[in-house]
Amino acid sequence: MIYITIFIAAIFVNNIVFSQFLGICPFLGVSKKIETALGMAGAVAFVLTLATIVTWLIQHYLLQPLGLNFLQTITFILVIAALVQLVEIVLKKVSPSLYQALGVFLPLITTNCAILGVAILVIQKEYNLLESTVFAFSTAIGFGLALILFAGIREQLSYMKIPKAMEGMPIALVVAGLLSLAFMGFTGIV
Amino acid sequence: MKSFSIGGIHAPENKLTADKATVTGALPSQAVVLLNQHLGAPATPVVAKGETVKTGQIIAKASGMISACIHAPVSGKVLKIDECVDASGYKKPAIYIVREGDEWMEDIDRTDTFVDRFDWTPEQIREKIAAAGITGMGGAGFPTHVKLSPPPGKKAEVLIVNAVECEPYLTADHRLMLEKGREIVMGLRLLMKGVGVTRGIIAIENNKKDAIAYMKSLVSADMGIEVVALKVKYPQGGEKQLIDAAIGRQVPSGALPVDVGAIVQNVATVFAAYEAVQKNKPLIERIITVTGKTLSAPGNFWMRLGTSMQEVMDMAGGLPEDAGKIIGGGPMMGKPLVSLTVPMTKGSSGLLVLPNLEAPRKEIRNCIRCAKCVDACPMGLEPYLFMTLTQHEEWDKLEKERIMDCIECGCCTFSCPSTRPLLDYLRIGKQKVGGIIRARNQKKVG
Amino acid sequence: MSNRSTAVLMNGIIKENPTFVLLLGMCPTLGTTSSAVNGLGMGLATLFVLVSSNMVISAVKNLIPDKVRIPGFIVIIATFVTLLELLMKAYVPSLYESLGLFIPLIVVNCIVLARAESFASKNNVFSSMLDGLGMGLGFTIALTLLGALRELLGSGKVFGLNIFPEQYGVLAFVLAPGAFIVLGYLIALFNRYIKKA
Amino acid sequence: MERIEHTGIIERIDEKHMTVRIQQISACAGCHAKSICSSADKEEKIVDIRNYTGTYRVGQWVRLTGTSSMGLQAVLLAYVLPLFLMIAAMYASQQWFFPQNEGLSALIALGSLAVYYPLLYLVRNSLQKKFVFEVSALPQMNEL
Amino acid sequence: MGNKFFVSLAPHIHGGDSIEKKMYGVLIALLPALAVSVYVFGVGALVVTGISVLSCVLFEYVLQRFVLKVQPTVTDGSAILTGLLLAFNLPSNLPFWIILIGAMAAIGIGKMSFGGLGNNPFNPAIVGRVFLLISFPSQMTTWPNAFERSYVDASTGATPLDMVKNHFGDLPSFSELLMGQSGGSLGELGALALLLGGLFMLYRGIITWHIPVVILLTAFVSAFCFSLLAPESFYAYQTGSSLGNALAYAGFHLVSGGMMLGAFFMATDYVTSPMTPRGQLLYAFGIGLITILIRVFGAYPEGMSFAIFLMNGVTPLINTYIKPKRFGEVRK
Amino acid sequence: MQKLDSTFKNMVLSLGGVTLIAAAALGTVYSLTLDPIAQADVARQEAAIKAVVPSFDNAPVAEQYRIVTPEGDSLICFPGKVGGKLSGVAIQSYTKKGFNGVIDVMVGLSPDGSIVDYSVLKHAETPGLGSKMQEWFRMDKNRQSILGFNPGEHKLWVSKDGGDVDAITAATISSRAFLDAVDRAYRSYMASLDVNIDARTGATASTDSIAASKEYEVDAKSAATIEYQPSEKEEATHE
Amino acid sequence: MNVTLLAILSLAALGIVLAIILYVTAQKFKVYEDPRIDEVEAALPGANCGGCGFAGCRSFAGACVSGPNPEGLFCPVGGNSTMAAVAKIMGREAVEAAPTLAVLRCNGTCDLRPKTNTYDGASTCAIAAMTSGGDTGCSFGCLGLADCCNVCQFDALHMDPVTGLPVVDEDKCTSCGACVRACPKGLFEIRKKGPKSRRIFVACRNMDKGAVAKKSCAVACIGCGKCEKVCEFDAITIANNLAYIDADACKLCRKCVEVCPTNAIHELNFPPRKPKVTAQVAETIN
Ligand SMILES: Cc1cc2nc3c(=O)[nH]c(=O)nc-3n(C[C@H](O)[C@H](O)[C@H](O)COP(=O)(O)O)c2cc1C
Ligand SMILES: Cc1cc2nc3c(=O)[nH]c(=O)nc-3n(C[C@H](O)[C@H](O)[C@H](O)COP(=O)(O)O)c2cc1C
Ligand SMILES: Cc1cc2nc3c(=O)[nH]c(=O)nc-3n(C[C@H](O)[C@H](O)[C@H](O)COP(=O)(O)O)c2cc1C
Ligand SMILES: Cc1cc2nc3c(=O)[nH]c(=O)nc-3n(C[C@H](O)[C@H](O)[C@H](O)CO)c2cc1C
Ligand code: SF4
Ligand code: SF4
Ligand code: SF4
Ligand code: SF4
Ligand code: FES
Repeated sequence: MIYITIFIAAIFVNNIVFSQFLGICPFLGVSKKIETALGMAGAVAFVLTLATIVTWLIQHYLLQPLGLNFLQTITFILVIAALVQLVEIVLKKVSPSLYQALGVFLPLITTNCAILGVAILVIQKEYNLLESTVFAFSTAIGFGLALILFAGIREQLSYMKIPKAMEGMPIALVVAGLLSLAFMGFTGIV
Repeated sequence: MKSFSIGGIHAPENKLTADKATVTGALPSQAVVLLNQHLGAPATPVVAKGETVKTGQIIAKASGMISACIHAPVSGKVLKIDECVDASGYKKPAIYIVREGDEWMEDIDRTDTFVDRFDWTPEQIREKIAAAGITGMGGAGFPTHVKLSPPPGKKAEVLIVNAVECEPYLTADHRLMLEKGREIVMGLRLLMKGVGVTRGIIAIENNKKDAIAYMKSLVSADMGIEVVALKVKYPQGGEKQLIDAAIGRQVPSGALPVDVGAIVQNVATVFAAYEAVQKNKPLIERIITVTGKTLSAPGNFWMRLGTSMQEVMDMAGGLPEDAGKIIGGGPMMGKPLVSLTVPMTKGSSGLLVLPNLEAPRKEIRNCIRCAKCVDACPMGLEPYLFMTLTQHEEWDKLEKERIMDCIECGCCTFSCPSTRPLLDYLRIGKQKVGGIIRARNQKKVG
Repeated sequence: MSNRSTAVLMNGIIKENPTFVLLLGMCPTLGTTSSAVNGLGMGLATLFVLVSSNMVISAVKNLIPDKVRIPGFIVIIATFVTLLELLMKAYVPSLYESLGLFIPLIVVNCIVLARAESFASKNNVFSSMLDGLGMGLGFTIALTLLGALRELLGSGKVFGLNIFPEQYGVLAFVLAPGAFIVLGYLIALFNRYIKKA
Repeated sequence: MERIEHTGIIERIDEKHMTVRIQQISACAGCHAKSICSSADKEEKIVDIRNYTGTYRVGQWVRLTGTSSMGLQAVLLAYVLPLFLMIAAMYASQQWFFPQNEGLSALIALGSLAVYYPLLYLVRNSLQKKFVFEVSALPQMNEL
Repeated sequence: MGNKFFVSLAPHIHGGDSIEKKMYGVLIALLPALAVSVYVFGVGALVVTGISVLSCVLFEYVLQRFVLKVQPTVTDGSAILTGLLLAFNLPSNLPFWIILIGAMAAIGIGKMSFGGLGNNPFNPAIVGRVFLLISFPSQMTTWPNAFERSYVDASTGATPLDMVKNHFGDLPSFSELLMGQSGGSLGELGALALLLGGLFMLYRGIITWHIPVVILLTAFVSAFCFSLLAPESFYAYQTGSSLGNALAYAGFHLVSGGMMLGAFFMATDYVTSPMTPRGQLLYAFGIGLITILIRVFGAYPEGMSFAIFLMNGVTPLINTYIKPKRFGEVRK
Repeated sequence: MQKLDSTFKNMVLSLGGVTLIAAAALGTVYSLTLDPIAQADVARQEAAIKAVVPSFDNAPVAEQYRIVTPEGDSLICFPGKVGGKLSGVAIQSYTKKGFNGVIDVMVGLSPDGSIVDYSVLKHAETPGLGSKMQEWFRMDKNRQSILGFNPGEHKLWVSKDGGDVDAITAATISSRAFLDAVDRAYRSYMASLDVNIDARTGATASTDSIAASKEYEVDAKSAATIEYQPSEKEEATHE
Repeated sequence: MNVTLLAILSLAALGIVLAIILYVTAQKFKVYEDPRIDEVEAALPGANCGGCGFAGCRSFAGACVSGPNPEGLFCPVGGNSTMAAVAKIMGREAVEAAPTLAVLRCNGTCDLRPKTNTYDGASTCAIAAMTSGGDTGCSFGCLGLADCCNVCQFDALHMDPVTGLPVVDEDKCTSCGACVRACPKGLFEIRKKGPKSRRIFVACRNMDKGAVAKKSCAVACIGCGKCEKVCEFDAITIANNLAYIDADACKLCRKCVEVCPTNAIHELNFPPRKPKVTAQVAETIN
């Protein structure tokens, strides 16, 4: 039950983009086309979950026992950066063609607030491992949902004549604002 | 009542001339015979400047697979072979004949007697049709003999006579059925024999009850022909829609009617086939409906091809004062004419004059995404999307959204509450995408 | 100040304003501007990290081989962020509370690393400091402006001072949607009037 | 299906196989902030092309075309499947095998990746057939 | 050459449909409901409607004329409609300045930012309503009682949905709900009058059945299921049997709150709903379900606006992936 | 100076060096700020306590202990004393029933359990609605104020549900939640008295107030095992 | 100090592990990129207009760097100065290309080419061209619906409301060729700029016979051949009733301009002539 609560809350009620304000850069940046958005969503979900598991381990088996909580930020960011590189190396080794197809399709997400943010959040919320994982995964789904909805709207808007001053980022932000307004409807659902 | 299954509209019918018996028009003083009155390669002239020709004499030969012969519609002297502005507004090659008298080729049977000879072989039928230069008279102008010889491996099962005349205003086919019913049935039987099918359907829209009754009275079960009444809905005359309505089969995207076993021919084509086979008469005249709400004497006229639209118009009492737009054909599919100097061709089924009040288009407004165009499209397409994609030059997407399926029926533009010129843009899109596809295919071949 | 210095400084404030032009560091921009004070606080915190990391990086740029450049920079930046965290916790705990998660996230704020990469690693310490200052000020100004505007529209106050009665405040502006919407219009205005000029 | 296009430069050609270097990773290419963005790396990517037709020379600029469905499939194989595997492994371990030991569960979850990717490695040949790019020459000035 | 004819490509005739015909058609369809709310709330209803419509039209005019610098198109009726529908979503005693803010949000943020009619991804009236709801929750959730027919100083009460949500009060009877004799926003009452308007629009071909019917159906079925699954946690009419209770509960949801207004008038907005019938079915299903989810589990007693708002956001995706039935598509 | 080449040795050395220095710097600053941070923490808590407990001359933060709630978890209790005599307690309570998540409230109770004051520590209620609880329940208007209430004698729930307190206009949910938090503090406190007359604090709970808490008897019993937990600094707040 | 020590140890360990990972990554991934590509790209105007025949400025930069021979590589937007800069980066000699410019080969202004119809369709030349030959008698001339102006990225084309023809702004035109591709009537030509920007060309594409052409437009080229005869440098050819002046052969002597009976030949940027001849033509075009 608690997992379902975490799941729903992270996707709808406290959507990472619309109410937590994390991962806004890729949200604004990789949302011009629906298909890239879809791909990005998948990639972020993986990296986010993986990074959360690893940082959770580090926090609970390294930092906390050693009393080095204050090194959280610096350790996490380094670990995440290394992790992403590692995944790249592995993928490249495993199947160069797969790796190529990815590279041509998506940018490499090294770090962004969403990943570091979630890693820190699960520590702050004192989630256990499974809760952390579910939270990370759900957050990523929430991110994907936001991204794909947003990409859909932006793709549609790209064919319309938007007032000059509002073109590009301003109108995208207004759309994001309105979506976040709509998401407020989920308040209290869990 | 049967009809096609997707989309369609019902425009005011305005069949002003439905009960006006056809009148044989005056012979023109000069005939301007365009060399490509059909789809495909223009015909090659076989007469020279100054030569004298007889009515019905061949003056240009088909050049290539898809092409058709052209015959002299009047007798007289070839004035010149030069260019002439046709309905597209551009200059096209044409043979100018100054009429002298009306002297016909001797082998043509000019009488009205009904001939019911039926001992032709299919080859003979097809040859005669090819020799008579018959092309589709329903609009597209596809050489009929080509259509009658389906590509190898494909087999036609049914021949459908397109007598729906779904365009508002036009009544040429309607009158033809009432006046030449017997000949049409005979023509159909000949065509069926020519392609080797045993089933024939004459499809007529329900706003021509008299024609339905009359045609029904002429066919009998042993001919394998049935007359089908269809609900009035535009564009029922579109080949794919008609097949759907008549036999309930949908021609898939990119396929030909024969792929579902059907061949469609316009009634006038069928009549022309009768005349070609039984009377040796090439296609040199046709019925044209001259109409318009403000015309003094609208009517249906037998006119020789090559007659200038000015003279055709004169038959109906001349151009009215308030003429705002002149259309060669019907109001949904017809071509706008820049002037009345344009000559008649094999496909000229109508000449319509819209008064000044109705002629201009309305202001273009934003698309309100009402989906009326989507609902109206008989091909299940999204015209609103095509227009924006064309404006943004997204040819790839247009192709993916199947713009090439558009039959240019105009239902979308007709329905749009924002009076957007959807079809205008669609045509650009089709042209560009078509070009891209052709280039790609060529590359593949080459 | 020399012309060049002014140019470097102004670059960050107007021409390449991180918020209005480059649209970087959007998360703190949106997440911490529910009031002018928070916006200012976040801006200053970022400014601190920008200036100090820019200076240090510019000073040690030759000691770090190219291929470990980025991680090296990250370590330096993260160090300053952690320093900042500790100091804020100790001396301005209430501000630290209200900025919350966004303080550690300064590490991943693109502006910081981007300036390290594209400016500090190529220029001398003084220019790098100026660059950090300019960028930081640009960011601070933008965040404060956004915060003040949202606070004003949302609760009738600016920096906690009542401008009009609170009951007329339009709450949506202090909530999440307001962040996006106000920023959207601010960028539109910026494009229209300032960037052109 | 929508196409993704890249321009790249031919690095090397063997018979029936060539290496093309593309310049900028897809989604970042059009980004206003690419010059200073750190979240996306700007390394160049090398793409191997097999079974191309036509004649090319080293150093020539060519257009690479793939479809975005290809990209999506790649994401599925590289990220989405292992993600689910990882979560499943963790759930199973926590729920059934080692409910008390979180550290172990985490390692098992990570370990599942160590199983997945080698599996992927085994099928790399069929992947190679799946993810193919088309090359086409870019118009040169004199051809215009 | 003489004559100068008009030259343009086929088709040369037009069906005569226009934006105005559609918009004013909807306006007419809304009149019965307006009459009911004036009957129930008196001047309050008129004042709120008047301010809302006027300010929407005014904002649209001013923004087009002076900010966007284009030819104003206020006569097309869409701004009037937005104003009217916005008013229908407000309590009848809302202070005028809040209405002005709502109109500004609807027209300014929701419509004109995107370039006006046809471009907006979200329903402007809903943008206005939700914006106000979030911004002025107390004013927006205190409604005058039925038959408190003044603009100011009406005594306030709960709406039927409130009562159901918070398990208190005497619910108005079904017939009262149908006839509009309950508290709530202007357009929340008189399910029958709204239905009448909806039927008029169906008859005139302004809307098709897909959206309203599926919304009502989905809402009914999902409310019924919830109530049946956990009878004790839902409060509505007591009929004796749990099946009867569930039916009553589901039925209650159909005729209360913004269900009718939303289903017939707001979810059907052309601009923000999907283009194809199949897409519309999916869209309507989403609205019905989300509405009930929010009503049942969410913090807000009413979920219609949010549901439409959210599904507006999904509409572009629906349009991208759900295509009309193509002619000739394989079917046996 | 020439830029270092990217050799393996250089890379490891350089990155190792950078991290070394960084760690040293951080470690130092960490040690230096350890005390100020702890002090800031205490100061913050003390401020909150001061706001809700009349006056004290002891160090409540240092003397904090945990009391068990009827639900089985624990709250932190800060005893305020004047001259060693209990002047009141501040109890850090919470509720999960808020409109938007958890609400933390510091509740000040007099030794007999009546409400002295309260202060909302953390909440995510809607500004302008739920957020009004900071002032609402201490305003002497209608039946809003809960100050001076003895929950044993008053019905500490909203009038809509038949209680003695008027809910915040249009924010009944938040009001219910808030009162739930206050109530939890009260019940836990009373239960702690019930079970164990606290020798440490030197307070003698009046029999009245214990009698008044009869309603909670069942709860109190279930929470009978109270543990004293000399608090540790690290274990600061309840999340 | 315990904590500090621990911190130092763990972080340094982390740092070293990271360094190793990165080292490996770097070995595997980094490819040598010719730094000159960046330099060249920086030297290019960055319009990404495609005028060079490549997909964008960077593609072009790549081609410049990698291509064995610089022939055929020219950025029309940046022109010779840019190419010189590029050549410098590459350590090569710049190949000078004669500066060019777009010219409009139609002179049928509203007053010289009477309307015969009212075009009523969508306002783009592409559709108008599809509908009919245009709303004047000349089916070769400008349709006046500004497709060309809309594609010009450099703001170099504007419709003149009086003449109804687009006007090329000589200072802004980069000869990117977008207009050439956009005009459905093929009215633009990228032409040598000529010394002092002086050019002579036939501002007409009408291929009708003389009489017909003359009837529809007062300044149409009627293919009379007078210019061809008068040209001493064989720069003029006549085909399909239309004269064409080869810019390379033309020596700018201006004789043809004088003899053209319909003023179809334009001369640009010449000093005013002794009164007498066609001052009016020069006006209408500029
Ligand atoms: C939208 C549309 C409407 C058409 N309407 C008719 C019509 O009313 N009558 C007709 O004979 N052909 C009509 N056609 C042409 C038919 O599709 C088809 O070309 C013709 O019936 C074939 O016969 P034909 O070769 O004898 O002309 C229409 C075509 C289209 C695309
Ligand atoms: C993390 C990240 C952030 C990005 N930020 C932006 C951005 O803020 N704005 C932008 O236009 N593109 C940004 N991009 C690039 C976009 O993903 C995308 O490539 C770009 O919008 C081009 O799309 P197009 O090919 O459809 O033009 C970003 C990319 C990444 C990976
Ligand atoms: C945007 C918005 C925010 C709200 N925030 C709160 C809140 O923070 N606390 C609360 O109790 N009710 C809040 N409500 C109101 C609840 O939805 C619900 O209507 C109310 O609590 C019912 O109580 P009432 O009987 O006092 O109106 C909010 C409503 C809206 C529209
Ligand atoms: C059937 C129908 C329903 C409409 N519903 C709404 C509505 O709910 N809200 C609104 O602002 N406008 C509505 N409009 C008007 C118009 O479509 C709307 O203002 C546009 O969204 C503005 O671009 C409606 C129009 C029609 C024809
Ligand atoms: S013209 Fe084409 S798109 Fe429009 S309705 Fe007809 S078939 Fe559909
Ligand atoms: S009919 Fe017109 S307004 Fe409606 S969707 Fe189609 S193009 Fe848009
Ligand atoms: S006028 Fe033509 S060639 Fe010149 S810049 Fe504009 S589009 Fe390019
Ligand atoms: S020059 Fe060509 S593109 Fe330009 S307005 Fe004339 S016809 Fe149109
Ligand atoms: S600041 Fe860039 S993703 Fe958050």
